[in-house]
Amino acid sequence: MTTKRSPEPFVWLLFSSGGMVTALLVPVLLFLFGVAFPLGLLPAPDHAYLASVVSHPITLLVLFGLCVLALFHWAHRFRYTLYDGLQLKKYSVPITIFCYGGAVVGSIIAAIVLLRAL
Amino acid sequence: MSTGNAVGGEPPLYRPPVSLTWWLRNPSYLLFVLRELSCVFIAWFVVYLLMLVYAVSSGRAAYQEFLDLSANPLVVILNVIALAFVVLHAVTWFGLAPKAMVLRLGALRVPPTVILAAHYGAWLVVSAIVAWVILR
Amino acid sequence: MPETITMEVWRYRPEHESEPTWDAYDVPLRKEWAVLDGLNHIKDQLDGTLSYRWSCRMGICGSCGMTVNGEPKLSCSTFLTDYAPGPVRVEPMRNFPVIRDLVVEMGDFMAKLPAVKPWLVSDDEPDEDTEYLQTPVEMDDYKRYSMCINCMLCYSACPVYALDPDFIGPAAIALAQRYNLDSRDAGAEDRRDVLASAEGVWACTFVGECSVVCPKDVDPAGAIQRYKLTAASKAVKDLLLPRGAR
Amino acid sequence: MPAWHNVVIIGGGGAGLRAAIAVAEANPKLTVAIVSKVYPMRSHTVSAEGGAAAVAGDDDTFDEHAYDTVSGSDWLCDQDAVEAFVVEARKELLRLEHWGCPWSREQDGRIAVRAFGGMKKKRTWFAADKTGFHLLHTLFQTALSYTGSGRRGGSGIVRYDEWFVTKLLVHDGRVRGVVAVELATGRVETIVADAVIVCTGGCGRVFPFTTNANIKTGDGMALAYQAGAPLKDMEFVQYHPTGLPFTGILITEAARAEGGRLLNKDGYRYLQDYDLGTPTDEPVLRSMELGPRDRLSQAFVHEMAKGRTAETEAGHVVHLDLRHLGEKLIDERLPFVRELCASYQNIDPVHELVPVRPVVHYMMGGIHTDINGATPLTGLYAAGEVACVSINGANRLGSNSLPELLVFGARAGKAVADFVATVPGAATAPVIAQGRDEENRLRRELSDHQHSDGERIADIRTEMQETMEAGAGIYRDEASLTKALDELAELKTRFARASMDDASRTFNTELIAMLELSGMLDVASCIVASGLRRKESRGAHQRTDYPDRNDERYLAHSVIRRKPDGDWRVEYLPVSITRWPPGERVYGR
Ligand SMILES: Cc1cc2nc3c(=O)[nH]c(=O)nc-3n(C[C@H](O)[C@H](O)[C@H](O)COP(=O)(O)OP(=O)(O)OC[C@H]3O[C@@H](n4cnc5c(N)ncnc54)[C@H](O)[C@@H]3O)c2cc1C
Ligand code: SF4
Ligand code: F3S
Ligand code: FES
Repeated sequence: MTTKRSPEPFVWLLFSSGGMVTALLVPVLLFLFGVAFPLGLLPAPDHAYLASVVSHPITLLVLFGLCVLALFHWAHRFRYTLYDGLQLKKYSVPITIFCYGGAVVGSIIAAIVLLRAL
Repeated sequence: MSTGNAVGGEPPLYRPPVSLTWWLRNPSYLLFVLRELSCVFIAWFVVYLLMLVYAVSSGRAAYQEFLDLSANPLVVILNVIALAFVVLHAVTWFGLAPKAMVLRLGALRVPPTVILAAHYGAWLVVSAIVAWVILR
Repeated sequence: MPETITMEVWRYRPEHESEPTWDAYDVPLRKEWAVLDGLNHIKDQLDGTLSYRWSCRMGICGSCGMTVNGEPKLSCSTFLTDYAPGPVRVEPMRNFPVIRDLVVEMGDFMAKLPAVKPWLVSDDEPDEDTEYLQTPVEMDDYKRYSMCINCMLCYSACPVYALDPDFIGPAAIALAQRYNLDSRDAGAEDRRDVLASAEGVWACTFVGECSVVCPKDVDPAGAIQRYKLTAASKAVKDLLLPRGAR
Repeated sequence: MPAWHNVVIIGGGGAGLRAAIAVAEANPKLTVAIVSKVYPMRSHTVSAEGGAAAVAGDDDTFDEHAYDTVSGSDWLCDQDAVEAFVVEARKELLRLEHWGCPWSREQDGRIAVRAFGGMKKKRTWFAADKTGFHLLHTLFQTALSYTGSGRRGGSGIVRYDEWFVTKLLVHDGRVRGVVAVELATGRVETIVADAVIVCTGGCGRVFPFTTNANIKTGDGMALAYQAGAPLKDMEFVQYHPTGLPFTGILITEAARAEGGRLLNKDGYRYLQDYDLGTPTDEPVLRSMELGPRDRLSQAFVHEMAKGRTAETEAGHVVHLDLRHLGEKLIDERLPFVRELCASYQNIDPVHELVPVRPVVHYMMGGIHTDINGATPLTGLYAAGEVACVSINGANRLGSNSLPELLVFGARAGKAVADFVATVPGAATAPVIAQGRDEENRLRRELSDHQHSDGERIADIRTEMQETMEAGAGIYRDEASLTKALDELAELKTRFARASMDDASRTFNTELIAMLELSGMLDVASCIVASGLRRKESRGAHQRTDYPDRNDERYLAHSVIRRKPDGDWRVEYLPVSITRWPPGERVYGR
């Protein structure tokens, strides 16, 4: 059956894992780096310490997972937002390519950036 | 079972049009659309995070440049909005989790409130660990 | 409490007009009166041409779904006094073609329902003098999904159904899950092709309004979400395990 | 081109669906059509709450179920039918279980049973207090599998959803089809068939205050009567003792079976004054609140005469007390009762008394059939509440009706499958011609009533209902019945001149109401005429001028038949007695 081979369950799994990981991790990260440090609510960590944390393989692995899953989470949700919110389902092929293609490209970029930090 | 209803010269059905702004019709639809839009801010966060890592791995000066950029009022405003959306995402995500999950302990079904509480607990613990690692 | 309340009723008479109109009627406002009682008063005393469906007037037959002040409701268990001083706006359920006045065409659901095989599929039926054993705990797994009265309120609340009429929809999926989760049933594989298709669970973006408006607390949104998890793990298993080992 | 099916079933309620499945199972080659004025799952079976009776436990026997049914019926039922019924009831309920019905269970996984009025043993199977709902949806969903593409294959069951049958077509003394209107389009269609099964349910709506749904207008009884088939035991109309005032919504007998008590306005368990036993804390089978419905409803009338009922805006009431049962039991076993009380009476039975009064609930009489659902008119069968086999006699026991519609629905289905295999194909031309006549009649009716100087349909209906309550209520006598009969005759004349607002073809519910009222006036007349002839009191038929049962003259079924001139004739048929000679009905002792 065609349906059993549909990629939908896999992209949904990526979307869901992405949803969970981002829900757990992103609020605190965004709060610290996007709001608290810039506004001086908390002192920003100094470069040496942060570089040591960032270059740690475990950190990089976690960040890589976070980036990939978050991007696929975006891709899936954004695709449906365009379908439903803007009623663009008739353009589903280009939309699908744009969203998941974007996630793949983003993941590659993330890999490059993160490897550079190693 | 099939139905015997056949079509003939029947009076036309009225098909109500779906407006492009259907999601403004009711507050919960609006909330739904906002929730879905949170994904855009998650994508922004990935970009922001990669900029940070890139800066940190490029040396002290680049890191400082990043800090300056992040203190730009426009960027701060963007991040505050993004934070709001990300929190909306987290709250709705945890709120829906008990629906998909049915856990059993022996004969007892774990009540949805417990599952919900567990998610919030995990959120708290993860956030604490991340903050501890960064701020130590 | 005022003596009367104005009911604004959406009218569509295909033999006379090609666009819907509104008619307003004043009906007595009594504390026991449901919106349906108001409509019956109009039909019996004021205007015999108003058409709508109803039967049990006790919230169990599922005939009387309408849009009351913008919300999907069973008109027999929605009370006029809750809308005092009025006016109360009564429209047909949304997302369906309208046959006339408050009567919608629900043939689409009736055609989709058999596709999800909402009946017990069993490999070995017990002999005619014994029952399948099923403990209250096992029954609890599916009981909630068996409470659906097919009232269609969930369809009228679901924006995905409005946009994509091929979507199988909340109630039909909940009914499929009602059997999938029944310890006596062996038909989950048979239902999978349809449920796990693009028009099945994957079309749902978890708006959740279906569960909010459901008068019988069926929670179709939960049913769909649970099935997504099931379908996804099945798909992963299919991918990992060689055919023969499944 | 008219439609054709081997079998046409009118009605998609419990009886109709069961019959359709039985036909499809008996002979998969036959085509079966279900013609129903509402979508099958909207049928009134959906409202049944309490449960379905059949022998379940080891301590129970078929004979005991049969005896309770026979004595409950005041010996007016046919005992051969009852004996077959009790055996097959169990099979049918198990069958339903195999089809997925979510019967409530014991901890060990076996089916649970509860007590019910007039039953000496616990034998009422239940699905919480939504038994009819689960039963109907299970049947409907199972019926969906009997289709060309469904699992069970065969020629399949075809549905005409929201089609209203207006006439049975009879040619050469044999029923050959029906004429029906499609509600959505107003199209009139002749459906030719080798046999027709009427499963249209009861006629509670001829009374003003009823638990019955809007669709229960006795159409099938009127269709059969007009086609020349006799109606049996029409004088026996059951009042249920506990309906909510104003709406008439039923509070199931299960509420009393679980231990609910009836109190008058002084908080006194008044049933003890009416030979129904002595009050105990725990419910006792066949005693007090678990007495039969006729006796409980009659006790209410006496209590009201003594001035011991409470007066409300919606008339006199007594109180049903469930408070001592506790929240847990109520939520587990009577959740729908709590839901209904909250929604429609704005009270919580966990903490408050529930006001109740007797309300018209069920029709014991109906189309006269034999034990296989066959009527005296060749090719016409009937099952369910519309039929009178009879297992209910002068008073039906609660929870016997759901198994009845399964048992006799299945029997009728099998019998029809056999019948159509043997009958010769007959000419359809005269049948189609009759269908055309009916179509013309309907068109005439629609235009004849299109004027504005007549009375409203609804007003005539209301008057008919009041007439029935006043003349043929819980207690009747010669004078009240005669008066009612005269009034009904006058209403028929006025009805002929009534006016309608709606001239359109599309979903014209006023037209349907008009056709229903026309049938109800016939059914109401049959109830009153049969009641007038039965000069005794038995079960639900209580004549104040003849307060005693008279077995010598009236241990017999009344049968009313339409004469060609439009008048009627009442005759009597013997009751079949196999093992239980008439005795006294004893409760609470
Ligand atoms: C509130 C309530 C509670 C009850 N509780 C119990 C209980 O606990 N236990 C028990 O044993 N019994 C109970 N009963 C009785 C029992 O529910 C009914 O007797 C039984 O359901 C009748 O089923 P049926 O199949 O004969 O008819 P219905 O279910 O009434 O179906 C009639 C069908 O006929 C169709 N129809 C009618 N007229 C036409 C027409 N002109 N053209 C086309 N189609 C037509 C309708 O569309 C419908 O599909 C209860 C009854 C009520 C009112
Ligand atoms: S799931 Fe709920 S809202 Fe939807 S049809 Fe069933 S009862 Fe109605
Ligand atoms: S409202 Fe619709 S989108 Fe899904 S959760 Fe319910 S079916
Ligand atoms: S009339 Fe039956 S649900 Fe409202």
